[in-house]
Amino acid sequence: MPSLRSRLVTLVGWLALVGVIATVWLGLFVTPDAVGFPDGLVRLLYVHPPMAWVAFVAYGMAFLSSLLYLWPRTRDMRFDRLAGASAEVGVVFTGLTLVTGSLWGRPTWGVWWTWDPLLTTTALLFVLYLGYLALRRVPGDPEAVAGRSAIAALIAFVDVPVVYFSVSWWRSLHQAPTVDFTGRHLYVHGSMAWTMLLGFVSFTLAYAWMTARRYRLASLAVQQEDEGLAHAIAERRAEGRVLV
Amino acid sequence: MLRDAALVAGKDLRIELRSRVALNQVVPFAAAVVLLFGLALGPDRSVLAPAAAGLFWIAVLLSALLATQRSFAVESADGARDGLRLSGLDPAGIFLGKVGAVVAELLVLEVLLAFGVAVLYGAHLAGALVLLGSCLAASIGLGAVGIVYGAVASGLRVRETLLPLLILPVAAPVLLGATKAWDEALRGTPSHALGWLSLLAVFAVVYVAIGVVAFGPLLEDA
Amino acid sequence: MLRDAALVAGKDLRIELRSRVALNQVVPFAAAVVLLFGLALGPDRSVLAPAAAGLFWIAVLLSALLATQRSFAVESADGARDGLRLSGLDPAGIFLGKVGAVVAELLVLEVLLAFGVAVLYGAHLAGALVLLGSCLAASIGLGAVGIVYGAVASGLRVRETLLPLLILPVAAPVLLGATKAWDEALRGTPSHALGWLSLLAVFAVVYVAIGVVAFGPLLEDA
Amino acid sequence: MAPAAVRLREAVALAGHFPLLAGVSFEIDEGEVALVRGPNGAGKTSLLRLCCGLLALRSGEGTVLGHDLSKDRRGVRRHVGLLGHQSLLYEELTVEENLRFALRASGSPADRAPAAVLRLGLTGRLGSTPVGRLSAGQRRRTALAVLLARDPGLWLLDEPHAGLDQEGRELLDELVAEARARGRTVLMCSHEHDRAAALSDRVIWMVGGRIVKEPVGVA
Amino acid sequence: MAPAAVRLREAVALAGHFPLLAGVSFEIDEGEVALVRGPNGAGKTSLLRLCCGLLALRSGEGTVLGHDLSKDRRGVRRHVGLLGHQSLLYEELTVEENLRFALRASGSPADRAPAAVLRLGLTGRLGSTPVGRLSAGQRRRTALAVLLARDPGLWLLDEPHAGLDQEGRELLDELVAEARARGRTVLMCSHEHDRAAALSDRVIWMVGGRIVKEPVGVA
Ligand code: HEM
Ligand SMILES: Nc1ncnc2c1ncn2[C@@H]1O[C@H](COP(=O)(O)OP(=O)(O)OP(=O)(O)O)[C@@H](O)[C@H]1O
Ligand SMILES: Nc1ncnc2c1ncn2[C@@H]1O[C@H](COP(=O)(O)OP(=O)(O)OP(=O)(O)O)[C@@H](O)[C@H]1O
Ligand SMILES: [Mg+2]
Ligand SMILES: [Mg+2]
Repeated sequence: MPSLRSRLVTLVGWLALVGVIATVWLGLFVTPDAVGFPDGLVRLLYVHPPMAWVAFVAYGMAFLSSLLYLWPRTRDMRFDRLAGASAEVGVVFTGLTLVTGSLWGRPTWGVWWTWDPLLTTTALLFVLYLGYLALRRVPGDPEAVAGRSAIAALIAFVDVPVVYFSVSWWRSLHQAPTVDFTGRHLYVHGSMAWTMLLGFVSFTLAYAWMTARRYRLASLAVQQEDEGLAHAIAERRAEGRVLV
Repeated sequence: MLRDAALVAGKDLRIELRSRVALNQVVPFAAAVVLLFGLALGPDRSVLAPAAAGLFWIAVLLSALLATQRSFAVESADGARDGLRLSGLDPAGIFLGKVGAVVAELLVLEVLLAFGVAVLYGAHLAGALVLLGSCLAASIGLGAVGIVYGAVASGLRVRETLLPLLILPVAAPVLLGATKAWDEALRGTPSHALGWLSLLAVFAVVYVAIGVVAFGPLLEDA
Repeated sequence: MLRDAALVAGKDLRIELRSRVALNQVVPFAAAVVLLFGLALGPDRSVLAPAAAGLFWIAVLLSALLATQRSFAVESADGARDGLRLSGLDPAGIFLGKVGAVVAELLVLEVLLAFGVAVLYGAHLAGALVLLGSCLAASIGLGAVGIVYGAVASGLRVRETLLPLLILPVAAPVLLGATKAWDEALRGTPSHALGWLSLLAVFAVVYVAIGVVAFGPLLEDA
Repeated sequence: MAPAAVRLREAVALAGHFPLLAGVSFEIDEGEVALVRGPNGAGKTSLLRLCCGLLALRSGEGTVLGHDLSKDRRGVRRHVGLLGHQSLLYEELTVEENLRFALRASGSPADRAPAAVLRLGLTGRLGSTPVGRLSAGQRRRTALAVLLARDPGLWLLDEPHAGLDQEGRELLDELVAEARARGRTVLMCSHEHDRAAALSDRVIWMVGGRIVKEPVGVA
Repeated sequence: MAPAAVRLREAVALAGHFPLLAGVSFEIDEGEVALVRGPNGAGKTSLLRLCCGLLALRSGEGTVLGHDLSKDRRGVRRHVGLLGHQSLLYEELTVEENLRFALRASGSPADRAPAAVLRLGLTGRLGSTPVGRLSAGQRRRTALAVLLARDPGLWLLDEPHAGLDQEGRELLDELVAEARARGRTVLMCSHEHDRAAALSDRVIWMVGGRIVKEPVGVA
């Protein structure tokens, strides 16, 4: 009999799936074309910003759970697992943001990539959390790994707002360089607004589902280890006998 | 805590004075970075002139990386973590002491390296203040991040490769802020640099604060 | 000699496959270098577009540095030189084996990193051949220089700082040649790149030759 | 009743998934000299590392000189000295500088340094030699000098005789006996059983990460 | 007359300006087991490092198994095996992989590995453990297994007993005796004189980087 929690996760998964399908359908067939965008490319509006948003949410969650892990009263390995799971999903969505952004940039700007500060810092964020994941993968005592990863997550996340502030600052100083986020001045109305909202909600649900699944997987691995531990201890305690 | 910091900084600087690694190896390395990368990015002046500040700060960033690695290499090699943990010193003190030593080394490096750049571009006095201020703030920020991650990576067999990967992306705001501040100062509009300068200061404060708080758990956790 | 080289390369690559350091740490590091330079040099396209090849090769150069450090870190840490000397292997074989392993790692890195660049600039097929050729030649050159100096620095307490200083200036011609070759290839004039390509090939041959000859005395001398 | 200097209850410590210590319980009284014996890989070094707070307790309980091993590892470390396989000295600094730094770092009076240096025969040229240039035994002597000068409440000695010459071994025995007379507790592991057993009040046998009553096999 | 396995004449070796060896002359015949004794810092480790070609001869002459120490250090190294303070193994590779690599590198038949592993008790879990995770004694045993499998003409043992447990010590003694029976030459230094002297044909006393007739002080 699946537990209440796992049923909830399954429900969230289905909702996310339906939501994403609905977003795509609305985006492709219902919402109008916008002026200034070559054939229907505005439709990326319904997936690209939600993906970027989800990435931030994921990193924020990794930050929060790392903080909770480090705080002595709430120290718990579950927060460590949550941080890892969330950061992993965040990296996936940062990657998707980069890909959809590039796909969008090619027709709108004529290039796949440009050294716009926002783009560059998004890519840096991607690498930053790849580093965090690499650190997590370095083997060691679980608590030691959790401790150092948590601190790395703190530092990494402090970077996120700083980078984004400095980017807006940069813009105000320089005026927008050769690149202009046309989309930012887009007048969003009616069905477009609803579709965008739906996009945000369903991608957030997708995030929740993925993180929960990843967390569950990590928990299972730990559980397996814990069960293995009794065996390992028994084996270790028997070492002497073998030696005789 | 401050007594411990002074003790650690004194020890690190004494080792540095004796081995002269910063002066004989890191400074030439920084110079090589500026020259080489200038070359690689094109001998075209139109490319290089606006990029001078950027190059300078990249060289500083890479040198900070080396200084951090060195800072943990002088701790008893593979036993660095064990040694620091058994020393009985206050972790926050260790952190501040090591940051202090690295910042001192970086400042010397920056002065030497900047001398050339500043002379070439004839910065004004007001500019010089901004240059100095951003050097100080940026060095503290880099030093703090470096020492925290240095402790994270110390004792791991993969530290040579892990440490650069960890430090580089996090240092991006410092690089950005310092480059911009220098840009403005060199261009003769130091007042525009104040925003960037405060960004650097915020950054330095935040990272030093994180380091002071986090260094304990970092060393404690087995 | 070749048997020894295969043995050493096999051992190094086996360690690499087990630890995945090159893939999980060096590749993201290279990406971080590219991005940071992009940030430091400013969003101005006129600066960056012609510098793309330079950026790529700077990232490769710094990654080669890490790969070299790693290549000697996996030898028995402080005893790296002693271990290699007592192994009974032909020094030239050790050299070729270690270079082979580093080159293999660098090539993987370059393919991953170049993929982006090549797509971004839509290089032609003729260009692709030049790109590949220069990757191969430059990697061999960088690997050879790196391993020679890695052996020089191995066992020294200051290797973390000395090695970058030694490698950087010597790698300058490789950096320059590879950047030029890529520039031409990306600009759609691969035929102009042939001169640079042969420069790279000459360097690779010369450095490998020096390494094969010098590695023995280098290890011998206490 | 005097409080136990070291008290472990079902202590488990892991390295990855491997149980270094698989449930260890014992007590050492203050002022006692205890010798841990057992075959290679028994977990002796792990036990000492646990007792100085370098290894985390995965389950079970432990106190060292009244400090809890799970909650107050810093407190533990301040009152414990380890002479381990690695000497944990600064290679670039001289013997005297190392000693001075260690004493100041642990808040011990600096005037104990000269006596310790003298006692271990590290005067003259050796005193001003960077530790990186010392021979294995001289380095060991330096680490021992640091321990002697700090004179912590609990001495943890991991194969202390290794590397020391004949005179050094006798000196070590004297130092342990004197520490005992001063009321210090000593927990030591050694494969030189004759010498070490003569020093000790008690022998603890280990094998397979746990404590056994009797020697097992040819330990 | 059988050729001397090791022959040194007024050998001087430096570290910087410091004379590690200040004029050492002696001969060891093939098949002999010689023990070097002396206080810490006497130059024993330096002597062994000279004999395996890791340390350069500054002046004087030396041959090892017929190879000249100044001209043919590679030749020397191929026929010599060192068990030193550092184990010189690859931490990331397992015991078996290390052994296989060492054998292939020195051109010895690979089929000797299983016997050596078995002899040193490194079978089962230990055989497939990365060397970086072994205990001090297990690591030492691995280094010894490499030496045994290579079975070079000259065995250089630098405090070989250190870190080995009781059984390991006895095993080492057996291995040395067997090597001697096979005609190998052994040059060893050790502070465990009783055990080491029982193994040896001859004792060489050192102090201050040179050889002395009689023990000086409490060496
Ligand atoms: C590789 C290229 C791109 C990357 C890495 C990227 C990244 C991002 C990120 C991180 C955000 C969230 C920023 C924020 O909320 O402040 C975002 C939002 C957005 N992006 Fe992109 N983007 C890329 C290309 C594009 C292109 C080509 C367009 C359209 C022409 C575009 C349109 C938008 C819009 C409309 C938003 C939402 C506006 C907002 O919330 O401020 N992006 N993008
Ligand atoms: N690089 C160096 N510079 C100066 N002196 C050195 C250097 N290396 C070693 N020494 C000195 O050389 C002497 C001999 O060292 P060696 O390691 O050979 O001694 P040993 O007989 O093996 O001693 P132990 O019994 O302690 O192992 C020591 O006094 C040491 O201080
Ligand atoms: N990181 C690790 N992963 C797995 N096993 C480990 C690890 N570290 C140590 N071990 C194992 O733990 C066991 C105990 O090691 P420990 O160093 O405590 O032994 P010891 O009693 O000190 O042995 P010795 O007499 O050889 O010094 C050994 O079998 C070793 O292989
Ligand atoms: Mg041990
Ligand atoms: Mg010695």
